Amino acid sequence: MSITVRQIRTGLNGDEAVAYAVKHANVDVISAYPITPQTIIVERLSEFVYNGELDAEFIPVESEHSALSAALGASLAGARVFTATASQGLALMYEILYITSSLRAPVVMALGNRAFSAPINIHCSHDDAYAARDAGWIQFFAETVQEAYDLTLIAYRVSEDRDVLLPSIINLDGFILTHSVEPLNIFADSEEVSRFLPERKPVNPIDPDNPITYGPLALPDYYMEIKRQQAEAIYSSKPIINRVFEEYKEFSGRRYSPLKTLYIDDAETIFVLLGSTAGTIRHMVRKWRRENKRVGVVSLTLYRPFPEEELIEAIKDAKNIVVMDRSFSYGSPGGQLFMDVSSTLLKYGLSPRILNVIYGLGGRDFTPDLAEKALHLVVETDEKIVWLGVRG
Amino acid sequence: MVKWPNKWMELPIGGVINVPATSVDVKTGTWRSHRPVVNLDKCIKCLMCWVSCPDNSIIRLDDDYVDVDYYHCKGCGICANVCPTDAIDMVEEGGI
Amino acid sequence: MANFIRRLNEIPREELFASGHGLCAGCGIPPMVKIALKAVDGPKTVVNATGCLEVATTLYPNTAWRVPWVHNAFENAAATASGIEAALRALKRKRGWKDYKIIVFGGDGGTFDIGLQSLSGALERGHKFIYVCYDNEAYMNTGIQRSGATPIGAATTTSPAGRVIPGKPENKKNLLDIVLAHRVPYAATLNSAYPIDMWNKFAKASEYLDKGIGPIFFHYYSPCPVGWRMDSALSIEVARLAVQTRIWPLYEVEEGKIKINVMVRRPKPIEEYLKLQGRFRHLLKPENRHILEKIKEYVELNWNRLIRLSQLDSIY
Amino acid sequence: MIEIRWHGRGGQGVVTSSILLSQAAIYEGKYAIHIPEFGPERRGAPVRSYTRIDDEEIEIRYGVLNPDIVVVIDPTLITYKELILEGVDEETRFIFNIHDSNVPGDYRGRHVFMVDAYRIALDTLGRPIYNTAMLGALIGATNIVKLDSAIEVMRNRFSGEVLERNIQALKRGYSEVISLG
Repeated sequence: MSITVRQIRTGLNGDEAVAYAVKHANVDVISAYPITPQTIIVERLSEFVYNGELDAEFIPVESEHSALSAALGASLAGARVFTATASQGLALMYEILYITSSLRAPVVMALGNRAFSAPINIHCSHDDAYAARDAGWIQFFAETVQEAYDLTLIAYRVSEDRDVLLPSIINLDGFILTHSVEPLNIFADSEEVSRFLPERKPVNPIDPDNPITYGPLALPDYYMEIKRQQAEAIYSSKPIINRVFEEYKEFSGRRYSPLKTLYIDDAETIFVLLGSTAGTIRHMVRKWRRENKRVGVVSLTLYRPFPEEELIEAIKDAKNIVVMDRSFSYGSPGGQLFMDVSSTLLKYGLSPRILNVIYGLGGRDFTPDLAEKALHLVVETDEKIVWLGVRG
Repeated sequence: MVKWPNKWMELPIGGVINVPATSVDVKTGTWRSHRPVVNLDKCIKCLMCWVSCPDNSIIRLDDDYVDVDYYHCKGCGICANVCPTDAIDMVEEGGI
Repeated sequence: MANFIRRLNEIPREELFASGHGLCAGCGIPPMVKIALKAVDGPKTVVNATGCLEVATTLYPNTAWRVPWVHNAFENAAATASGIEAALRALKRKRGWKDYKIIVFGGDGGTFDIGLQSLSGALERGHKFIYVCYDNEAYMNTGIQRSGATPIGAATTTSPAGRVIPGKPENKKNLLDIVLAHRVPYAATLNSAYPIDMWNKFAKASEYLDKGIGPIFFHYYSPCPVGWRMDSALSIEVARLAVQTRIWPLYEVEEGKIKINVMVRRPKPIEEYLKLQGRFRHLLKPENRHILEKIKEYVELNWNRLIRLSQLDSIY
Repeated sequence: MIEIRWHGRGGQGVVTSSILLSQAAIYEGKYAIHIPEFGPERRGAPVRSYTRIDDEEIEIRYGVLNPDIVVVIDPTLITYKELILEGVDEETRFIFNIHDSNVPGDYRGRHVFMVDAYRIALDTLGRPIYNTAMLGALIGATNIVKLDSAIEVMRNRFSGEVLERNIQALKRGYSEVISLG
């Protein structure tokens, strides 16, 4: 295999990396409203458009609700579309999240993960990503700035595939990735990227010569069939996502898969988590291995559709599972990823000891001593849910 | 008459209706309790009934006289009301 | 070229809005929609806010539309149209796609109230589309609840003609004033009893869009026999009375210049308009005389203001 | 891995210094990460920023807890010793911006470097913005990256006269930093 695409090694923050990916995707329409910590994305994209470096329409809407509404309209019209938001902005879009996936519009959105109010907080939680988990969007989680860049390009290929036609979210941890500068490779120009991501070929775009009614009223006699079809669509996207990961590896040299694992083969205890904290856990796992502790880690790059077969394959032999949630589902049996993992285990007839760790809400730093504490708790207590590092 | 698929996997994706004007098959004429009857002797071809009908149920003939599409006419009576020459009568359904 | 008309027989026969839809008998919306789709020439796409027109014309798998039609949600028709218009601009430029015009239909709830923010944003950004608010003066689709467009004194299910409060206490919001604050190039009121005036306004709007100028805003008086509690045959008659009593002045505003299209020199008594509609009937009782007087004052105030403004070269 | 903690006040370019340093290291083919510590910071409030530099890929993403180097961009912050000395050990090096005063006794016996970035900033930029002078001082004191690498990445951030003046400040910081032992 030889990689022929020209790449540049540079240092960017996560927001800038996403902006470059969107530029390299040669999008047609950007519709967004500023919100911390996503703002740098749309600032950079505005610069690209205003300086003539990207031939796109930038719609500076008056709210996130309109940001996604306009993105949906533009996507139905046949354009390659981008939007970005965070936290409260995602909450304001909520109604349109479901409409976008139901209308099978391949909108791509970057989500700078941030806590929901109140109290108002601009830092990282996965509240917003989880809030969108039932909305029928494909969701990717980036662990690094490089992944934020790559997954944005991958998301376009997946979303616009005529056998998928679903919107995608690329999650990147607020501040921890959005504002941190890291080294990454970006492609030298959009022209070359078009070999991986050609111009969008929309299926059934708005066309007066072929008048289609988009978004009609469907009552009990048809609603359920339409929803059944949508459920199938997101499950069926998984093989296509895997194929696109493979093609991206051929194109860029960088390998992606629905989940990343380290030291799982003989692990007694496996950590399962999403987002940028995976690197810290991996670092700790290496340390624990040096101490002869049989610990492994699984981090999910693909969150929706939930990669259940891959997850089960990875964790089926572990005695203890630590599921880390950077959010909480109030009044539920536990955090959101905990519920995903627990129900998957049950579905496959497995019942290991499972501990739900709630960590890092509102940007609280996840440090090595907290990781040590989680490892201690899973083997030495029978607690089910712990809020790690909370006073009191 | 459009034959619409019945199975979930066969429906057009995204819940769209990909055939225009499928509603013309719907017989809204059953809504009617009174029917408009046109007396062409009085019609002056002003077309106020035609332009005002919410259901396109006034048929504009080649010579601009009008007829009624009873398959769709809901019997609202606007046509009779707007007619400047009282050329349209609303007649109770049932007897005919 | 704009296709202005002087007689109704100049309107082409072919309908782009089909029969078989589920709007109520005597609904005031279709006469406007039919004209809009024909008078705006060339290829076109409709964006529709949630509301009567939307639900009643697209009961799956039946659609009344012969043009592309997009429904997103209730409050975002203007934003959705913004996206389509921006996409079309990009696709024309980058990929040589064919042009089409965009017409947005939203009810008074979707325009005056919940959709006002998205409308304002779109008007401020100057998207090239025609937005028509079909105003039946309440939330008819959900069962006749009061909206910001409901006139003072009108009884709705959330502003009933009660013993203490007889109908809606507040005046109707002046939507066109809000729209004009955005300095739109062309805006007008429409009325189904004046189809030639309505046609020519849509034709003019179409001409603006041909020149790449927008947005255009129309405020359409849309009688609702069910919500107004009146005989379905009276839709057009009551619309005409609204103009002839000066309750619904027909005017247009081009680049800030107001032109009154139907000069009502000797207005008919407002009681003639009110008595046809169940929603106003309580106002004719002696104990509610004070509200009737308020309505009269308000109508006169608005009319006189309009006359004064129409004497200016431009209100902008 | 080398871990650096920057202290300053909002508006002084604490974040910019850390970004420039990480980008200079990346430019040299090293791995580096800049981590901002953000609040709804307003001009004047004490702020921190972190840089990590290594020859291998950096996976950890928490803030720097035990800095190898502490850079204090704002001269008045030196007296807040509980802030400056948090998590340090006897090996930690300190780069202070000192003007018209002495290094407080609390730092006796530590590896302290100082530079009059206030003077440099006024001379070169005409305004008390210390970040590039302090970046120069850090490089002068530690050779953590090459001076040329810093100049190279500054070219992507500044242009014209602003660039030239910042390069001047950087170079003066580099050459004027002195070790106090």
